Amino acid sequence: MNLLYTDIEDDLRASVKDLLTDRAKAADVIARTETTEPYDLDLWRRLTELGAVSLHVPEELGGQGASTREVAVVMEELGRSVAPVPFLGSAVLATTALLGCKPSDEVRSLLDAIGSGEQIATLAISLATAPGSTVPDAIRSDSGLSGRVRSVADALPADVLLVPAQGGSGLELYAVPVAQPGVEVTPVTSLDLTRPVADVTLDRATGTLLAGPEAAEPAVDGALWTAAGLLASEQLGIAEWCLATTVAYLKDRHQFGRPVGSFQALKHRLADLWGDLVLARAAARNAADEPGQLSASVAQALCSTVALHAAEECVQLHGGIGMTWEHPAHLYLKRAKADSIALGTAGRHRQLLAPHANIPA
Amino acid sequence: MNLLYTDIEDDLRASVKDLLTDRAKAADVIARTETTEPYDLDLWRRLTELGAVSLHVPEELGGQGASTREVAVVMEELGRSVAPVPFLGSAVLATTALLGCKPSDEVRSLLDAIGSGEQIATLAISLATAPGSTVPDAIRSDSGLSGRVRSVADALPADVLLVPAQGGSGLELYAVPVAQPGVEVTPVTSLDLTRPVADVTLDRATGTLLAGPEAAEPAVDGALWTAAGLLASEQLGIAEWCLATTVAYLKDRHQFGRPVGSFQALKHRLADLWGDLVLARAAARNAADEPGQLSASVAQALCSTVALHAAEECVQLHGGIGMTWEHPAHLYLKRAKADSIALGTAGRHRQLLAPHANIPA
Amino acid sequence: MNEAQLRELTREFLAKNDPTTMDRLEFLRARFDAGLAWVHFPTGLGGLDLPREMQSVVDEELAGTPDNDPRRIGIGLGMAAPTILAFGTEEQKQRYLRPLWTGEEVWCQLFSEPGAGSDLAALGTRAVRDGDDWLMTGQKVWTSSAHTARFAILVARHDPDLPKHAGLTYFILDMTDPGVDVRPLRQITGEAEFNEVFMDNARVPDANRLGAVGEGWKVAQTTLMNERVAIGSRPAPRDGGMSGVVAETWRNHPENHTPDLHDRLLDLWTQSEALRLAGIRLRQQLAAGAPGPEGSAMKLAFARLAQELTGLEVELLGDDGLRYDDWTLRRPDKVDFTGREAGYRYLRAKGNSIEGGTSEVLRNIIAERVLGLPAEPRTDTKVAWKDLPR
Amino acid sequence: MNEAQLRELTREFLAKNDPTTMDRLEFLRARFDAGLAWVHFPTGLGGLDLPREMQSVVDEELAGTPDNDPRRIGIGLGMAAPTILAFGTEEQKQRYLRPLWTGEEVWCQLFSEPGAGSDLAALGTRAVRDGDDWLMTGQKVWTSSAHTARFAILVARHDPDLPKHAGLTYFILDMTDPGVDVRPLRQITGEAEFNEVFMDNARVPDANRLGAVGEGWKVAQTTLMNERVAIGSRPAPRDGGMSGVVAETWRNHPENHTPDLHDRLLDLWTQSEALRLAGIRLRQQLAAGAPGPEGSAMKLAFARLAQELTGLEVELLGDDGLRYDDWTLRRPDKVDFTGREAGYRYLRAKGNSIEGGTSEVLRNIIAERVLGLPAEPRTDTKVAWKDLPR
Repeated sequence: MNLLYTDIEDDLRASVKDLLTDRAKAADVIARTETTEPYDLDLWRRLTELGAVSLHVPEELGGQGASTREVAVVMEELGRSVAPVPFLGSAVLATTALLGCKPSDEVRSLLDAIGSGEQIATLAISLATAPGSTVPDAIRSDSGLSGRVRSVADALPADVLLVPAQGGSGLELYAVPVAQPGVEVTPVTSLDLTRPVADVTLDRATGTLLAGPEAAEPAVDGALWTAAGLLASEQLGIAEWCLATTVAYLKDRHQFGRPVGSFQALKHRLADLWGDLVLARAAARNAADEPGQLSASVAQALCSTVALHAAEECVQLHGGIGMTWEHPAHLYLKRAKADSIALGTAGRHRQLLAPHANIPA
Repeated sequence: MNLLYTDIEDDLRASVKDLLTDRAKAADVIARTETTEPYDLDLWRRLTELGAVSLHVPEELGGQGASTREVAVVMEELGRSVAPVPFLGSAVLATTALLGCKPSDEVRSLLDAIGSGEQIATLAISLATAPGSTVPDAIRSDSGLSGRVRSVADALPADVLLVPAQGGSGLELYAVPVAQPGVEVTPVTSLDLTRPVADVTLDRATGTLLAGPEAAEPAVDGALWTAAGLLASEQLGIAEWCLATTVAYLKDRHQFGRPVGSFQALKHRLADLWGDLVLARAAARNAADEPGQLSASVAQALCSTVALHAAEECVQLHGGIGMTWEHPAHLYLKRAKADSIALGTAGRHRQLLAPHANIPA
Repeated sequence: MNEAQLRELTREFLAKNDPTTMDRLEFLRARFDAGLAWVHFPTGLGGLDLPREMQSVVDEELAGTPDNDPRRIGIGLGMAAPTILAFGTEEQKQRYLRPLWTGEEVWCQLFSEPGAGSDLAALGTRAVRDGDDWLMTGQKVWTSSAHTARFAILVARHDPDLPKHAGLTYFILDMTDPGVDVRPLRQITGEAEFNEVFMDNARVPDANRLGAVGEGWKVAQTTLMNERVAIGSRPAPRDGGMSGVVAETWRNHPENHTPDLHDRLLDLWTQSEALRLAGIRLRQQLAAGAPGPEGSAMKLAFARLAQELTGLEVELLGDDGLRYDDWTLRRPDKVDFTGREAGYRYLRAKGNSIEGGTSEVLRNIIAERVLGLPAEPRTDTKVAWKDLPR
Repeated sequence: MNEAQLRELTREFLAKNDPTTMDRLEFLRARFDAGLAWVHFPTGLGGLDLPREMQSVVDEELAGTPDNDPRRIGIGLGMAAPTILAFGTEEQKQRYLRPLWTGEEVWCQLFSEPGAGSDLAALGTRAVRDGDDWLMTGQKVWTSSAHTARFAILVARHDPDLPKHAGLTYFILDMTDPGVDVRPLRQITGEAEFNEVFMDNARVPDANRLGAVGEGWKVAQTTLMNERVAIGSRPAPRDGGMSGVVAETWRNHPENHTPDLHDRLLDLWTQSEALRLAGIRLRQQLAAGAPGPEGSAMKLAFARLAQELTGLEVELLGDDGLRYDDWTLRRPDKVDFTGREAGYRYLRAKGNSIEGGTSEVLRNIIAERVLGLPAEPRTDTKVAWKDLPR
């Protein structure tokens, strides 16, 4: 078990951070949210050039041969910048689901295309789905793929959807190109401005079978577990931004002739928040280092709450300015709130921990 | 609905407060806890002389003809002083159970004896019992009363036990004199030093039937509901003492050349506590004014938590001194903790509120 | 005048002024002139010098008649009017109170500034004397109704060399002055309930000064005290507030029920019920002539519960909680928690612990004024305003 | 010396000193003399001038041999020893460290006073020079082991006319001095883990001064820093701490399970697991030579979780939660959370947020030293101690 950051991870973080500092400035991110291009695909291309989009893909499958530890570092930085890129959908959910399939030619070529940025993919499942539950079967595969999935993350810029569909003898997983008449991706006005969800409707769409009943369910559920564990790192990044930004503001802002940050009640709240972050960081690193149900649920139950609390404190302690559209705090609040629903709420994950903790209801 | 205190109630409070200020000084209360006489029966006699022990007993049954509103005022003051008297057992639980029975000669003479202080009574049921649940049937009435009840409040000084017992055709309620071979009241080392519990063992004891199957269950359950509602006023008194004592201490105590009470983090915690008390007072008064399941559960769910939180803050904000045996804070902590279990925890009462709030599980 | 007499008077008024045939505004003006606008105001200024509680008699009798849309003109009614009454000259009272009450002239409040929020007395908008006038220059923020207002109550600094509280003066500003520029201030909800107001040598006749030069802080205290009262004493039926809204969402989404949400919702419902009871109790105290400081506790609890309840609602919605109804920049007249969806309620409720005094400042006030805890050492009250660190 | 060489040395020592035949104390003395007591101490003082981490090699090799009962002499090992090492004269080091480590001489710490808890530098115990000696007069409190201790580390005020931090000097006090009176201090648990210590002209030779006159605050900082490190870095297996105890109680009482207790327990279990992981992470940081301030967060979380878990346990016990095991005034050698019942754990845990620095002081430290937030205005650091308000 290694809960620290390796030198390689520090280097990776530095590259990603450089890029984001340069290309995902708060004012630009806010401005983009109301344009017709909510995703920054140019930034996405640059991330793929860094190799950041295929980190936990083995080298023999064309990836970087790293692990979820490195993916987590990227997630932290993306959380810290709330950059509008389809990382969760394409590099985490879709990629991990593909890694759970038999490495057929289709799987290999899709992994290649995703990692290179040539194609963007996502898993066509509601972002609110908790791992460990039965994979929803909104789509059926008899006579073409048909059905509707709501609130899919990163579907808007996707070229390919990985669609779990109910077939005659169980769940199947298909790769479905978006550019066909039977596929409709409807934008949804989303709480999270920088990772909007979309609804996916399939009407006798065609797709390539990636996994049959024996492999589809574990591939999809495994992707959800991995994503839940990694989401904790994004939440850590969000919380760190919120704490750092609030501390900086309170050092600078004066009221009553003193820096506001010298008022003890606020100091204690920030100290508590910092303390929460110490625990959250350990939990998030553990989920990245030893991916699994226990580590993911501990990390989600904790980091989900800590990120939301940090964002709420950030807004409150900024006073009026934190309530404005022009200050970026709201982007983090909205992301943190959406993340607290994504891939299982903290309450669901606590319930999922009951058997691990041997604490039956 | 009147949530204020009437002039009559203010007068009653003043008399009780005078008495308690005089006869229940903290150091004496602490000293008594480890003697062989944990109850102050002389103080009890004086309370009966004030008429404080038969307040909600109608005049035609020899009582003061007041209501639970006045009982609640006495509970507040007893909470504020943690005086070791059997008020909850004798004046609330036993008296209310008797008021729920048909006013037979036995019932009338028991009410007389309790109100005058000639006899002390309690309801032989675990103090941890929540109202609204099935009354436990630990005692059976075939061939004498036999069985065992654990953790009975105010059983130690009791002359008479009101015993719910399972008879052939349902629950019955008996008056059982303690002074007989078949009754054993075993002292229990209790968390609450000023209202210790005791275990009651009956072995073919004799008693007078007060209510048969048609009336016993509602009489006992009604007593539990009333007691739960009134306990909220005791909890209010506890919380008020804890806040006032902490505020006074922090004004006086200096650290870093300043009164500790000028430190903002502590000020904010005390302000929040005061805010909790505003809500708790409204809820407790409502339970006293309109006794019932809804008002009692709201009051218990709230005041139970507020009193415990106030006592915990009191100990913490007194620093080291609050951790000592010689400072009375621990008496309030222990009472508040025991009260948080007594007559249903806050969590149980929240569940009991679900149908009233139309919030099904 | 006793209650029965007031009731009689009101009925006579209604007999003479038939709202079904009369022009709405004429009816309101007549009501004002009859002293039935706010009976606790002086006779001749819309009132009858009666106790405030007796207003309910009038309101009962006039129920169903055209009203002055109090939510639209809340700042005028709740803040400007009591201040003008307390500090205005006779001319000011005669000029402003009637159209204020009838709603013909909307008022707004120019207090907060980007650099002076909780620390209102630090404000920097300058008032420079120019003959019989004053010239105002500065920036105000969080101004609701500024875009519909005809007048503003304004606190400005007439002397930066005095200590912060001493250098303030209070004015009535004509919002149509060319030196006034109102810009929408967009919030995290997407809409712009509030405005920023920029003043560049906006002109105010000295006759529109409220209170003496240098008395601005004292006058502003009167205004703010009335704001707190207004917020703290709202009545509500059980489940009439946010707890009812969220309980309804709960009932509509059984598929998302979990034990933890159930317990949290019941907890918040219980606290909301206690808050409602505390409101009833406070109104009973007021009726008994024994007002207390409980309104501050209620504002704290209201903000906290609104935030926790709406947060729970969004979480409870799961899939739907990821959605939002509308980010369009709109300029609503009034806040509407129930006309929008859960995400809006959640975001808007964040303002509840900031607007009308932050929860942090409220805790200071409770600690010092209610509990009597000692103030923190102050370093900013004796020095000239211009020398303060900022 | 590398790891392998140290392991070899330890094995040689063990070959020469057979603990199964040797007197326990003789064995410990020999171990000290061999430099295997604390390898990061200097050669000749029980150590070998090695990095602290290498102690684990020795401990592995000597596992199962008689130890010095570290919990009984924790204050000596954790606080007195590093301070003596840092500030002691050669004579002091030679005289005190060996019997301290072997446990022949128990140490206690005389810092806190009734009037100086969080504000340690305000302490008032007087040290008055008397020829080659000092005479100590004052009252100390919260002293564990005072009744078993031979020596105490003591901070006292040699000059009340200096500002509070400047007037302090640090001493070693012989607890058998007739001027020293130790009285048990009973806690809310019923027992007396701690003592009050009264000094009435207790005599300390100037040779037992640690550090220069007036350097007491600086020396005390060294002591306290070591206390914080000691508390923050305890290792624990999953469920090895309070969460495991309470989870076991949960499993044993299915009759009292409710949804709210279940969710709360799972929440506390989760946080405890994260705290355990944070401990592992902190030890990895230390091993990597990059210590951080995370120990403070862990102490805060430890106290909070211990309190919430034990509070939940008592509630969960229902009927049994109304009971207590024993109120007798006892004088335990060490705290034992698991040897007692739930009520004891609940009450004892209240001390976790007070002892070793209150949670409030810890939050100040985190805010200022970790987050770099500005200090509050101070009024007590420049004036003479005797003129401070108290």
